[in-house]
Amino acid sequence: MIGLIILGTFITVIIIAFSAVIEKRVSHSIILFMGVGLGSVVLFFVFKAPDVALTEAVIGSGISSLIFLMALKHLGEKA
Amino acid sequence: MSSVLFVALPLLFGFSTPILGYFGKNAVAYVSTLMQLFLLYLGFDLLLNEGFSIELISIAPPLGISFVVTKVSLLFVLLFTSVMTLFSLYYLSYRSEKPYRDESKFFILINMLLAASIGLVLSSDIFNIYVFFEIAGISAYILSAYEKSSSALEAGIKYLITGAVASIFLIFAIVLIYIYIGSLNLGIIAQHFELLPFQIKLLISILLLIGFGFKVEIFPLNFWVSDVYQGSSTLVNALFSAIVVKAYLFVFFHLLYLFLPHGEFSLFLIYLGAFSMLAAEVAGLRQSHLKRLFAYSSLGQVALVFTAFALQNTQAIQAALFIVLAHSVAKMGIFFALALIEKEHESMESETLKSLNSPFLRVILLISMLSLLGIPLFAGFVGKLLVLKSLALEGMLPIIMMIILASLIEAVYYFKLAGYMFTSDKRRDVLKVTWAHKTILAFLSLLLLIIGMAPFLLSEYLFEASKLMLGGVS
Amino acid sequence: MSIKRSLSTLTLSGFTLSALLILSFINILLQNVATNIERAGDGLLKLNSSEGVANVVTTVVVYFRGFDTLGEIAVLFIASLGVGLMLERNTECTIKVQSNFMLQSASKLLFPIIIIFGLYVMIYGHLSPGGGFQGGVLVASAVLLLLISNKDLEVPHAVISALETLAGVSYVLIGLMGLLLSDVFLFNFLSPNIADFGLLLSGGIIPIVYIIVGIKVGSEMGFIVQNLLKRSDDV
Amino acid sequence: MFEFFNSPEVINIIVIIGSMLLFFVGLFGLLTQKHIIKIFMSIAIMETAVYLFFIGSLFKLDAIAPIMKVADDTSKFNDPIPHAMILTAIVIAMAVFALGVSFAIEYYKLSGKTNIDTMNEMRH
Repeated sequence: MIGLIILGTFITVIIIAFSAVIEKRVSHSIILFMGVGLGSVVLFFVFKAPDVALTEAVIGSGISSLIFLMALKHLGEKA
Repeated sequence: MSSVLFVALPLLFGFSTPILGYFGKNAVAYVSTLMQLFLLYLGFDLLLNEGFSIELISIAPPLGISFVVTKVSLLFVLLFTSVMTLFSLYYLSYRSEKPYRDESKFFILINMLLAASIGLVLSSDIFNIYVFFEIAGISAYILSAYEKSSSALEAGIKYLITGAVASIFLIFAIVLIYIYIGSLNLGIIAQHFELLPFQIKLLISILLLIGFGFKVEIFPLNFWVSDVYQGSSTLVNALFSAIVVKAYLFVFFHLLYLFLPHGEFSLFLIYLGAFSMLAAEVAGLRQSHLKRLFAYSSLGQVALVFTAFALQNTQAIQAALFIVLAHSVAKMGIFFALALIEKEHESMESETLKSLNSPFLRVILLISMLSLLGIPLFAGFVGKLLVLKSLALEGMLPIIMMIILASLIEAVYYFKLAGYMFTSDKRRDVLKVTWAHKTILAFLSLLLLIIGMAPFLLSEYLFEASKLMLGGVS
Repeated sequence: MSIKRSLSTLTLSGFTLSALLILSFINILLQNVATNIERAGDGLLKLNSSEGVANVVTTVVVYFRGFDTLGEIAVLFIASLGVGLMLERNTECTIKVQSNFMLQSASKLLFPIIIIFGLYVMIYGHLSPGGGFQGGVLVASAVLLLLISNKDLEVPHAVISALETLAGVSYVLIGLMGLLLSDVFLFNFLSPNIADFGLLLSGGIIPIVYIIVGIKVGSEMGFIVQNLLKRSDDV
Repeated sequence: MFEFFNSPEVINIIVIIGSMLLFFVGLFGLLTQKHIIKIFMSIAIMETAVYLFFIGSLFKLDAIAPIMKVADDTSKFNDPIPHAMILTAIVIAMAVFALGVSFAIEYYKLSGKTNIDTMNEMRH
């Protein structure tokens, strides 16, 4: 079972990451990037690393995306 | 005394600046300079009393982190501390006329840069090296964007992106090392590295080469250097070329000698270095912006050091250490002088030198450039001669040709600058240089002449240092 | 040369590298990651019950590799200093957050929960997953929630700066104290007692340092976020 | 069928291929995207891939998270060092991104550019 969970989560994370990278609207891709972070939180949890999972949830995915979003507010979507 | 103080004191200073701020405007500046003088004293103290020691932190290695003080790491530590002290002393008299904004932050940053460079050199734990790599990197990004002009910020952004990419590759290498060897201590990794399967060894080496290659400014990965030098302020460039690159160079080759003592990739690295030098000097030939031009000259010199280190024999390493010293001193002199010129003329095009009216600065610039070029009687000569000699002993004629060609190209643009300085007669008013600046600049030039005329003063120490570095004490 | 063009010239070497990486990955697949070698982590686990605290990761982060954590704190410190340098006293760019009734009441409801959770994660970091970094950021994010919902609120800069200074200085001083008392920087001079293992007061300096780290990280994150979230009514 | 997916070798292969693909997704973004935030995001994705690779390839299927009692047998825990290293690396990466974003904001105010291709003030 655990192998299937890992496989499924990895596939989801890769798909979300790819759509985050190719998405034209930056705000959407930041939200998708948050999804990548959450997927990796699940993976870290499955890998029995609760500390890393908590850190990734709070810092790697939470605050980082928040910083990107706030920066986007200043910068604007247009590349 | 403990070598951890080299890192702990700058950190303590950095964290406590708000308190120091209460003691008046100049407190931060003076405390910073005093601390650097103390660190210089500490370095000499360690050099005279012990020479070699292992300093534990928290818990004994291999489980914990340790600092290894040897003659060769002390050489670099002393170089960095003295460069930083001279920089602070120079800045102390510079700040009365044109201080940086938010000076206390500037002092924190330069001290963090110092602490991180020293940590890089002393640390014997590869993940700790990664942490110091990041501290040095981040302080350098902020220092290069410090002036907040659009070119400075652009330089900062480029520096930051390349640095972030470099750190991914470095951490990837560390991850593979931990997975396959199971330790982060350099000594243990060195023992087990040879036994790894070839592909893994190759992969780790390539990842390390890419990670550090961005920072040691080697050919395909050095596209950002010229922009960063041009965008950053002139004084800060002195730190970049005298401290930051040197620390990364030392770490890279320290790791290389430890992991691959038989020089598996040495031929490739030698060609890479020689080619980088040639490419840098060719690119430097058509620059008209002074800071950009000296950035390319830095690239050339660093590539020469890279070539010498890559030869992986004692004489070549000795030569490399000579060039490191000579280059640091010469580049400091040049950038300090350029800072004064920039303040007066507000332009950094090379035409500016035509209207420079200060015989003193002209002589300083000339001496430094002659030393960089490797003219006899100046410091740069010894190192270049030794490099060529050891290359000749190895029978690498193409490399010798490339280095001589690169030096000739370098000579062309230096003599063009010298021509601007000494032939034109459309001069401005005399540029006033304060006595403090004069003392420091004269001291730097004198140092170049002393090393150039009496290299035997240093050669014994450097020879021992290079034996230690090659022997890979960790 | 623009960085992008240069990066594109690197693409070729990038793809060569990719090929190499793939080859090596296949090699790794064939060999299987070696599970039989003795890693440093095994040694640490054996040492942990006499030297550390229940959460081994905390022992490693704060004590065995505490010097890395000091460096990490320094990185955060420099980064927040840089953000402050870039964005301070900068009234032109502000983010206007339209705060409505939902946001206000939700933040009132959530603020105590998040802050209690943050403090719990911070203080129990040596017994359960979590610790200073996560707890500090959680507390900072609770404050951020209040900042977004309440236009007039602003955490005074002096408070943040005082907390930050206090935490940073005391961290280095604890390290120096170890150097003074037993010649080892960051030494656990409040020698831990095995009988206390698993209790709230255990592990000597480890929980103290992690709480200090939490204060430092929290105040720095608060500083960064507040700078990014400028509103037209401040300075 | 579930047993097949539960063997350590298969999980190891999934982790390696998955994190490799994620790494290349990030690299692809770094080389093709133009908006500066997306550049940072691609770098973050690459880093996440490295972290997943590290934790994933060192975790033991039957082991538990490293939170122990005094008398516990040490061999049943996961290796804590990778966790500590990744924790450090995540925080450092976040600090770098915060700094980069603040440079970008300030640069945008001065020049109005967010496209990394057009950042060429200093071209000669």
